[in-house]
Amino acid sequence: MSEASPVKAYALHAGVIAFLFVLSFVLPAYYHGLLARILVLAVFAMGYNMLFGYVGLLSLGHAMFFSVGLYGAGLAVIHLGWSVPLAFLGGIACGAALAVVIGLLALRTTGVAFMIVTMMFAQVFYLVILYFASWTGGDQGMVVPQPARVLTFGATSLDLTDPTVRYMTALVLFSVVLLITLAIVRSRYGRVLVAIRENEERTRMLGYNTFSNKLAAIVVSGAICAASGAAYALLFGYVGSSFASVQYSILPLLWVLLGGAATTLGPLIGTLFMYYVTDVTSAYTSAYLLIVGIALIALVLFFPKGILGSLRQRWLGWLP
Amino acid sequence: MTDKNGFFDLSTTGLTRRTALKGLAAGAGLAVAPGFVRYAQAQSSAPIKIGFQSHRTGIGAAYGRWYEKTTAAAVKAINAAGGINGRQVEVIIEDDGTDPGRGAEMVGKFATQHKTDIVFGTLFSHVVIGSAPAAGENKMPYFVVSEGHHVASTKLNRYVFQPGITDVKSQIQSMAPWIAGNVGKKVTMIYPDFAFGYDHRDYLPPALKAQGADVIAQIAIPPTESSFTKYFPQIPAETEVIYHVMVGPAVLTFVKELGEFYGSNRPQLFGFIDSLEATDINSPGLEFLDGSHFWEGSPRYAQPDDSDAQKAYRAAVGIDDNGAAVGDAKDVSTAAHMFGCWETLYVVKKAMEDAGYKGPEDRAKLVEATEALTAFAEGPEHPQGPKTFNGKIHQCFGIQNISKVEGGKLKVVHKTKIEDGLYEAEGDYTTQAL
Amino acid sequence: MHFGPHLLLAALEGLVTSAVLALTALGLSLVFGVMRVVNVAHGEFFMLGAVLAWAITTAIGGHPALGFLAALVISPLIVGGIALVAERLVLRRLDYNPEATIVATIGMLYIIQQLALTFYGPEARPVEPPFTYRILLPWFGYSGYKLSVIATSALLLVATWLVLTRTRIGLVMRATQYDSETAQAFGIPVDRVYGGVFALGAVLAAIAAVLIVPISQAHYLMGQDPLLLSFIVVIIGGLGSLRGTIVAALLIGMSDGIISMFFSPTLAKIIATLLVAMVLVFRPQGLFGTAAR
Amino acid sequence: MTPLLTTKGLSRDFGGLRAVDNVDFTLMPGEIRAVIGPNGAGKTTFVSLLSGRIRPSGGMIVFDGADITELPEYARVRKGIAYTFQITSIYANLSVYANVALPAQLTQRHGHSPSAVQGAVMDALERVGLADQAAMLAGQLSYGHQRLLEVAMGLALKPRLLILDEPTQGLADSEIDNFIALVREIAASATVLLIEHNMPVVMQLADRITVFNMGSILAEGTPEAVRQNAAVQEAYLGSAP
Repeated sequence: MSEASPVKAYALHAGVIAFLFVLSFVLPAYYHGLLARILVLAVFAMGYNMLFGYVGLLSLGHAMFFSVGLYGAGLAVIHLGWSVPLAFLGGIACGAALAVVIGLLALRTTGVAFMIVTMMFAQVFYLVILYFASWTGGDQGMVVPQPARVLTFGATSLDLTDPTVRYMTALVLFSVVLLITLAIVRSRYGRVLVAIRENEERTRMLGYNTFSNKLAAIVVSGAICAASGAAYALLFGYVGSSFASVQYSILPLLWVLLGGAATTLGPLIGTLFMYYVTDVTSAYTSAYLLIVGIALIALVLFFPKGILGSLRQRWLGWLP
Repeated sequence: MTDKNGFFDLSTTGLTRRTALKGLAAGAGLAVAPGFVRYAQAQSSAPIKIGFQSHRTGIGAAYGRWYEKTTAAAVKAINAAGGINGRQVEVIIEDDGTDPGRGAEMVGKFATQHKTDIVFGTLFSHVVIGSAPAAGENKMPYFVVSEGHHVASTKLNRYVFQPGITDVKSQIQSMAPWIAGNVGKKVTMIYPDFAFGYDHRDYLPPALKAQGADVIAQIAIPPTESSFTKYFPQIPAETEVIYHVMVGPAVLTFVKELGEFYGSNRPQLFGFIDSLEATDINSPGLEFLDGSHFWEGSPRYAQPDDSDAQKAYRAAVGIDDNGAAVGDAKDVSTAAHMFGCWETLYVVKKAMEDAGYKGPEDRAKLVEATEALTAFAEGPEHPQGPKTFNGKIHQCFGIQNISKVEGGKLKVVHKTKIEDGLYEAEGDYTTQAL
Repeated sequence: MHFGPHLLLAALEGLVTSAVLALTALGLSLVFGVMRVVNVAHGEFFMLGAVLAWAITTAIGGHPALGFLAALVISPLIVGGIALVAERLVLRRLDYNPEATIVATIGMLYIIQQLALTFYGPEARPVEPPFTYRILLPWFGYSGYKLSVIATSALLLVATWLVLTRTRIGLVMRATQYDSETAQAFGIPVDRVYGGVFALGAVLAAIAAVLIVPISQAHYLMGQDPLLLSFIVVIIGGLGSLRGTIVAALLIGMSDGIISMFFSPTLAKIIATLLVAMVLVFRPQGLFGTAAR
Repeated sequence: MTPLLTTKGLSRDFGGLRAVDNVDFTLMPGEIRAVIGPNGAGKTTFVSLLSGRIRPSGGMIVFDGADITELPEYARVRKGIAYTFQITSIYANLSVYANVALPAQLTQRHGHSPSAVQGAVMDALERVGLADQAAMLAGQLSYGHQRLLEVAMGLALKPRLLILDEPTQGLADSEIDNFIALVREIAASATVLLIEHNMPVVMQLADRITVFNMGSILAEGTPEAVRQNAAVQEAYLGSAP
């Protein structure tokens, strides 16, 4: 199965990226702007999926990785005057560093304890943001000044606040992370991660250091989520503590479960679907949370493997 | 590739469906969404569309509802008097969930989907700050009714205005002389441990110092706290005044527990009514507040010396003499803040008329026209009182009320002067490009 | 205030927090222990209990004690009934799969919260305590009702303990918790036990909420903090350990009050959360549990 | 010739119970060694200590001249000690191919080409006769085939020592014959340590037999010698049902 039809898989991914590229020219302004945001958040979901979908580690604290990237990049611009690329890399580095620390501690636990420990570390991170309000802006957050949000290449400069530039930047980030995910999933390392999810002890007895592999997965996951957060700060110009709250730890879980855990495109589909449902229902009733709630229950009752997971199970076995 | 089309169909069908609905609405004159308030379209010209960013869900929901009521009343009054530039006003409401991320999305939605002329009405500071970049990027005039100091701090951008309600820094500054002169000179502050509280933490001590009074203790309480008694021992015994500014659903508990702690033998109390907005002052447990003082932006209870404008405003919004909804005495309004929605809309009207505003292409002119305003006279358009407006920092300054709790009502005992609350501008938005 | 009275006050406050927390967490712990279900909607059952208490006391009127007692009985029953329906309609059909139930209970959380917002409204509404008696200590006054909450909660915990250890129902529950397959083989209707336990968990949360609502008002978002704290208590106390849950509730409740005597409250919360996380990392079975099976 | 594996004073306690008691054991390269003994004699604990699944309470283990007592299990696997589980422990949700690819890619890490991994996987699957089922989900295999898959996973590690824990348990007689042939073939390239209850299998395969009883080695020798050993007979007849 895993060796089957790589051509089809690559073609599909290239097709999705091409399709998203074309969409930039045909979508009306509102959906264009919304999709740029969804692409950035889908990266967050992909980072989450790396750990939850492929390694089977259910974290309830990924808001901290998203927001460490958000603050890492945002505060570097606000307080240190860093340029956009430097701040972006800084955000990712913060995410990777935090992930190493959290991984070393949290991986001592498994199952429900892992869920709760990650949730508590995220809570600590959230409170730390509030505690250092003079630096972070506390619960109000801070604006990343518009003039600083420019990508400069020699003589040319790209204004990240321009809708097309923003969309294309988001698409580049999304595509790179999507292809990285695909490469990891199809690699030897990806096979080890899935093996850990399926049967950790057996994997150790086949010669793999499962702890270091899981740690590496957390770092990759944390770095991807931080990249999403950093991009969010730089593209949308706001850093705030609400992105570190429990809600933002649950959201990627929902997106991934909806789209299909352990599928490369599932995170995008899930994020898209969730935004779509919210957007449509909120136009008709302010009680859209009710409909989101019902949709969630219906999905787990009737499509327990998520949208792509169910497709893969029934028809498209080759889907990566 | 069929599967790919399959899942992207989601957005495309949605798109066509929405577009179709929009067409239907425009064609048949139907209201398709709640909050899509429509008025008889007598004019030949299209209505002016105001995007209302409302806290319908999330922690701000109690405020959002009254902000909507006041806005609806103001729009009704404006339309009845001929609208703005002869065009009717239409309000389109989107819920931001009291979340900054979603707030920014909604500003984008107003700009690109609803194509509103302005965005208006945000209360919670973090939503304002989170949405401000989106307003600036979309070059969308964004009129907030938040009372935070964020607009006047000039940390946001040229498209963000707060012309309908005085900011908290000014409010605090104008309270200090009265507190020092009438209540006591040794003040202990109790405030929420987040940005709203920090404004009080930072601005009150210097303001009191200037009046010869002192803050002798500052007690910050986390916003999620649901019980407060354990903090009270930190109040120094020599305290003459407890200055409290708690907000959120647990404030009633705060006052009740303070009552249990002190009994009748308490220091003087001075509070910001933010604590008890939308809450009946006669709720069980609040007897303890009798005789204490509150800041009020606009008085909740009808006062004997109310102007005709104030009376007309109260009638239009539908609140009775006790500040509750007409017909439902339990539904207490957020009177101290919501007047800002009314007044802001009239500022928008004035600025649009000054600018000769025709449509979104004139948004820059609207910004400049707003910045050119300097004062608003008391009257039906500004029932809370006269105000000055500083176009460089996009902030208005008005009088403040100090009310005493007497016999289960709030009675205004002092009105500050506008000058009491003026401070040095921290920057200048007008130097920014449009 | 001097250190001694300050400590006394912090301890009293801690006890009230602990008492309510113990009941709430016990509900979560039972569901968690017996069914292996992480009920994210547990806090919403708590909220529902408080909101219903407001509705019931308002409807009955008269002397506050009358309405309160009615609420104390009726509100948990309604909440339990709702939980039972949710369990039958959703959780059972998911076969109690851990991940699916998390998503489903998140869905329930949204639904219950939205319904409360729609029908009850966004305001915080007070419920009058059944009696108002202020106990006057030399250094400060204290609410008599709060002390009665501690006592009531203690009584209910003892009652629950008796049911769990001394009755057939308790035996059946413990057998199911220990090994549901074997229990099934011995003729225990595991399916019905699950339904009952889920309802019981919700009932305990609702009782806790009715007790606390005269102290801190009913509000549609009030379920979030109890959920988080209950999780912490259940984990620290060890899965399905009644004694552990109570000791952990005491520990968390008291430390919350006492740590905040020495540090700024936010810093106190950071330290406390970090400490609990470290306990979990280095003693994942909880402080009082035995190693996981 | 130097021994492939030796243990000195190897012990393991569980609570108050001494499951493995001061065992000195030597295994020569290339042999097929069977470990037998009554239930509870400590056989599985002993091989678990060798593979590193559990830690010894005392004593040392030397593999190929190096002390591996403190090495974690995955490092021992990389040194060439492969272990197949007594209770089948395959990845039921993955394909048969993926099950074997995991160990195969470990030994092919320097070849690094996907085709090298593929070759190693198919080679291992052909040796156990599962090549045709490569695309199936492992969980859908019959029990006997799952046992063979276990062995294939061990083979793909290209071990120097393959530990088989009751490999014929649950196999049909016809499958056992094939299995005996398979182990003989494996023994050409690896040392085999076999825990087995099925005496005919042991007698056919083993070069030498080690008999465990009560956590210690009761006897050791050629099949013939062990069969004649009075102590062994007593242990078996005394405890066997």
